[in-house]
Amino acid sequence: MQSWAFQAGFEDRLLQSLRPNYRILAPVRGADGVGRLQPVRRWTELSAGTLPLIPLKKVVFPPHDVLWTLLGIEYREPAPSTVPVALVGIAPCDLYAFAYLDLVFADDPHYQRRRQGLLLVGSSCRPNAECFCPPRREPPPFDLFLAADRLWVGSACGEDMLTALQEELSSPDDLPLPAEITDGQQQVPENLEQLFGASAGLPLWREVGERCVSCGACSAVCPTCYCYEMSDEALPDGRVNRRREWDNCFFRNHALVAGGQNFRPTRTERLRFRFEHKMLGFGALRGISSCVGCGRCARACPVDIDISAVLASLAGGGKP
Amino acid sequence: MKTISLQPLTRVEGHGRVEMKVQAGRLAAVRLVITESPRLFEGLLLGRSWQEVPALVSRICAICSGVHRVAAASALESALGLQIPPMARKVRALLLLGGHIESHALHLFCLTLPDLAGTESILELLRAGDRRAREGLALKALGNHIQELAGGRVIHPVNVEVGGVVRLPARESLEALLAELEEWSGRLPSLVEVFADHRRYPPATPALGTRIAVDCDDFLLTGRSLRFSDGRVVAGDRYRDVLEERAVPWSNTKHSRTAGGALLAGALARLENAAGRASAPVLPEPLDAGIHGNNMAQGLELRWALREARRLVRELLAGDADAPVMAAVRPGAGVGTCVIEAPRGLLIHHYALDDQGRVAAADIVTPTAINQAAIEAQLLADLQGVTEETALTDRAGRIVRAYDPCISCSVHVLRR
Amino acid sequence: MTVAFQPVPAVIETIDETVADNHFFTFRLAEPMPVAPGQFVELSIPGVGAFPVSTATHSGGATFQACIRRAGRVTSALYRLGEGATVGFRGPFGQGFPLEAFAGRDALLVAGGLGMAPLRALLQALLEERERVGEIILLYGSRDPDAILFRDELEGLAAAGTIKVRFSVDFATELPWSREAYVCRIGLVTELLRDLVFVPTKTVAAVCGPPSLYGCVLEDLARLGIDPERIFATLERRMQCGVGQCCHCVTAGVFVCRQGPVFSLAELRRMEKAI
Amino acid sequence: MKKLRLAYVRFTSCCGCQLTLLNCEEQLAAIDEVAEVVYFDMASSRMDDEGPLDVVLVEGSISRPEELVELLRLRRRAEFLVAVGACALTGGVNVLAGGDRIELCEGVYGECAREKLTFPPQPLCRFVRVDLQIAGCPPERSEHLRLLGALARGGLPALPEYAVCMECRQRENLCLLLEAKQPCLGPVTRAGCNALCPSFGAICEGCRGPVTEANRAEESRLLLGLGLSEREVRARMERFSGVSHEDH
Ligand SMILES: Cc1cc2nc3c(=O)[nH]c(=O)nc-3n(C[C@H](O)[C@H](O)[C@H](O)COP(=O)(O)OP(=O)(O)OC[C@H]3O[C@@H](n4cnc5c(N)ncnc54)[C@H](O)[C@@H]3O)c2cc1C
Ligand code: SF4
Ligand code: SF4
Ligand code: SF4
Repeated sequence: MQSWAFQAGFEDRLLQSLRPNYRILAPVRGADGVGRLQPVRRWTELSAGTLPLIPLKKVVFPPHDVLWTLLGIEYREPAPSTVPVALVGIAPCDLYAFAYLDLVFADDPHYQRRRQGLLLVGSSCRPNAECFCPPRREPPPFDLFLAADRLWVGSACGEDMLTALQEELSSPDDLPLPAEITDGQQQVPENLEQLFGASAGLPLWREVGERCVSCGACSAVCPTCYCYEMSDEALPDGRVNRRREWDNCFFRNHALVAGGQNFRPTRTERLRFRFEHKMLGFGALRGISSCVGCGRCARACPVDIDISAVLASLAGGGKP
Repeated sequence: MKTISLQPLTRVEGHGRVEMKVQAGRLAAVRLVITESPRLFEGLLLGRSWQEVPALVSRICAICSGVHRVAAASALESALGLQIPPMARKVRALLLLGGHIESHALHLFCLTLPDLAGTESILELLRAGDRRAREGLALKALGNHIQELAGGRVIHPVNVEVGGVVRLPARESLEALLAELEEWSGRLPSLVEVFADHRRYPPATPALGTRIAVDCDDFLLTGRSLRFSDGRVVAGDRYRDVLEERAVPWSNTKHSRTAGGALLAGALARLENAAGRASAPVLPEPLDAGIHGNNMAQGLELRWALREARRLVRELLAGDADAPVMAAVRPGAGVGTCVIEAPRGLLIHHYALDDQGRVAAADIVTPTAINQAAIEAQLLADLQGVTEETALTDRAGRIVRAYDPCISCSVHVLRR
Repeated sequence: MTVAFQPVPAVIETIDETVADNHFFTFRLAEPMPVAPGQFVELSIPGVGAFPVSTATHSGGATFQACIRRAGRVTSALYRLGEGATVGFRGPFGQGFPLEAFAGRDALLVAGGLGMAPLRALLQALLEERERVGEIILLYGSRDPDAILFRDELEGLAAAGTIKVRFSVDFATELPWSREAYVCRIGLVTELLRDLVFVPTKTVAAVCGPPSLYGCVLEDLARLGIDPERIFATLERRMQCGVGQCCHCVTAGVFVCRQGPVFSLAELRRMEKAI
Repeated sequence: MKKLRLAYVRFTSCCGCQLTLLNCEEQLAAIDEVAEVVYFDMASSRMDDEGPLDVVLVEGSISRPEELVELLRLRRRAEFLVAVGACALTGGVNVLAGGDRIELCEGVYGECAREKLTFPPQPLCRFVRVDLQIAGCPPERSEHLRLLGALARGGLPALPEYAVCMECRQRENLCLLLEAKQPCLGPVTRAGCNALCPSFGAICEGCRGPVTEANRAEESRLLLGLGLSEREVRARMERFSGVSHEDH
């Protein structure tokens, strides 16, 4: 992969060159300690490699997205935003999340409309005790990736970005991304599908099921959770908005149908469903784990339910 | 003898009716019957921790929820011997002003304006494109916006706790509010003009009742003592020495009176009692509208409240954003009283806490309970000579409305 | 293909109220939308919501016909709209019944309650090329005689000898009626299977009904000798998007809305908790 | 479109729900377009024509025989009866006044207590079928607007069935329970307010009542873990959960 060395101060000039054409968002840790995606002007404002509490999916798949508005008898698409977004200082796991969502929403016009204009500038991170990235075969999707004093080019668009900044760059080379990004920290058991299939009766699920309060935090903060609910908002002025809203497989009515039949009636079943989705994937994506190892869900869970611990427990025979 | 009854009372907050006994073509007796069910807040507060009180008492009444919450917190702070940080005091004052603006705008434009225009409700006025109705609603929205900023939510604000407030409003929102307030200052006088015109009100006798209001050096909604128009000034915590309460069989609200007879609380009483104070709005003289002068007074107070809110927002902006807003609370025994001005008049909260900080006694006196005797007397006085039945009920409704009564508050008079 | 979220407007053309709370609606669409038997659409009442519904007819797509039960919030709103009201359609979604599997074989259709609606579409498709299939047998259980859907039509087909029909009802105040061409019994639809004469190895079965029906019937059919690859059922799950995104319908990792709702018993056996 | 015939009535409560509708200042004119306000005594002097209603919104709990009679009458008149606010749904804070009601009444009214025939406040669902429950103390303006908008389109709106935390997280707030160690009731409280209080920085006091299948046991454990006494935990969790805790 094409890589260049850069000098001190390059990051700011990169931001400067992006500014005319992009709305630049980057993870910024607020005064309250919460990381959020926020507009930045200078590199020092951003907390590169920090994981914003609500992940990047909100940019391409907002929590409350209007799919259409009905005015009288006329359906209207939401007006596309004119300024494309550049996400800067993004940690590798959050970039990997895009790889997954891109597959899920390959045919989705609302996702694609936002995704196509998106510029991704990755940034290496320092994994901490709560992360557990799996090993990867492929590099994540990105346009540019910055690590220490080198950058990598991941797309034609990224390459274009550099033309104006050529003078700042030196020692071009064909290099892979730094190993710590692709090596990962946690091994996933080979026979996970089998382990999972045989796990239905294990005490593990009952135990976590009893603790879970169905608050939904874990899915809200998960960079690859994408269940949604469609709901209509009709207003007295006659407007109707059909909205796509983040849903959550923990909620009681996720698999409830009219008449009261619930296909996942207990919290235990719903919890197991979530882990099945995370670890094994659904539909055409069966076999692709969507857990990028960011550790957000464990941090956000009020009762300390931790997917990596669940995984370890599964591998170790299912003791809680 | 014939009883003419105005039922239900409409465009007031709460359920009640007016019963008028007509004898030989003359109005002989009037009763304000408050049918609203009592919610027995005393049974609810007794034994509960001091921490729970503010949130619970705000549920006494939605329109006055902010002032109830502030009153409870202040009374408990005085019971616990607490001083709250100055910035917290300002946030609370801003919340009260927001409530004042919202409540007065609601009363004047949604409840009273239809009387002046001869419609059933503000909806007809909006339909007809009435500018005053529209702008009055915008003013009401401004009051709500202030309450939201200072209180965290419009009704039953969450920002006020015993010891201070949870947080300061964000700087950007204060700045935006200031701009909004500036913009209003030009518009307001002409908007409330309609309420200052005494020809728009029915003929009236002078407003009855000894005026009672919180006494303070300047014109404010909070203070330490009570001032009567007969010249008496009484420390707030001695309120029981001067206010008597009497349950009456026909009403779920107890009557408050003073040795001198009926009492009048509210905007009119406030302005009359504060006459001569530097920043007190000045009532026109002579005031030919009787109790309807309360609407005029509310209009004047709106202008005052907007000015005052501007001052407070500037002070909050100038203040230290990192200054503490919550004092540490050491729970214990104590007795505390707060006298405060709700939009519709004097409100008193009084609590005794046991050594664990649990409520041992609670007493709340609300403005409408204070006004009830005056309302009945005023009805009797103003409606003498009115014989036609619809005129009688119509006029009675307007008189009751002039007090801006808050009936859901009134039935929660507590006494233990 | 990109997913379309905007509904195609449609007008309620007629409402047949023969069966209480299971009215038969005909909608006329602004753009044709051919829906194969077993497939479904999402019917929107803008401002209220949307729900999945199967086609009850095999038609060209200029109209859509469905039997819709008044089940909850959105379906009740539909009942409140009258003829002439505008609704919207998204679709068609899912995999329908594999019609080619019926070619040259006998067809055994087992319906419970509202499950008759999608099977009626299948039946129409089979009847369109009647000569391509052998015998067609319909077993149809309802709550009571008044709840039988398409009763006149089915009795007519039976009387003409085009298909064989057997009804069952859970309750009846009078003795069930039976004619030469068809019988009706009191009891569960499964009981109709007991003395049914048919050639299992030559038969393709299609079953549609409430989840409780599947619990007994599907494996019974297999035990009687029908190849599990040729026993089809449609699964009901909560559905919203219809395109394998929203995840409500997922069962054993499978998007029922997309890979189903029609599955063979062989497939269902591989899916944990499908039945 | 035919206008909805609408009434908004109130029983034992604080007026907050009705006031919330009046607080939709900017939308009042639009509301007037879709609804014919047949009865709403707080805002209008129009006399009830006693005719059939498309929808009646009911604020407050039932605590007097007259209120019960009126409620039953409204149920007969209205196609949809919508319970609005904590008092109507569970009894709200009204039910917290435990103890002997007669004694309490006498404490307040002395001699006159006997003439005031009231009983402990009850939620509407004790007496009538409720078609929709709009939670909150008070509920949000947006909920009133969505209700009227959906009714004008022929049906009832969908309401969230999950906990406040879901909304709170989406708003990217600092979690008061986890990070600030404050007794937030978000995990057991039904959403719909867009996490109003935590977004302001104040804990959720649970004013929208318990979410379906609320995990009360686990929430209690969390609150006890913050150092609250059992009595405090109970008091906080009961404030808006009404009399019955049958559902866990
Ligand atoms: C593939 C398929 C075909 C169907 N065909 C028919 C049919 O031909 N006729 C008919 O009457 N019914 C059919 N149903 C069932 C019908 O979709 C439900 O009765 C309907 O969704 C109930 O919606 P509601 O809003 O009235 O009920 P509520 O209980 O208020 O449901 C609220 C929402 O939940 C979802 N939901 C609830 N129940 C179901 C359900 N059973 N299946 C899917 N989503 C549900 C919907 O999005 C619905 O709008 C079918 C369901 C599926 C999955
Ligand atoms: S964050 Fe924890 S408690 Fe909340 S839904 Fe997820 S697993 Fe359950
Ligand atoms: S602050 Fe409260 S509502 Fe928000 S996530 Fe934390 S527990 Fe939930
Ligand atoms: S956050 Fe909690 S207390 Fe605040 S409005 Fe919402 S439900 Fe009520």
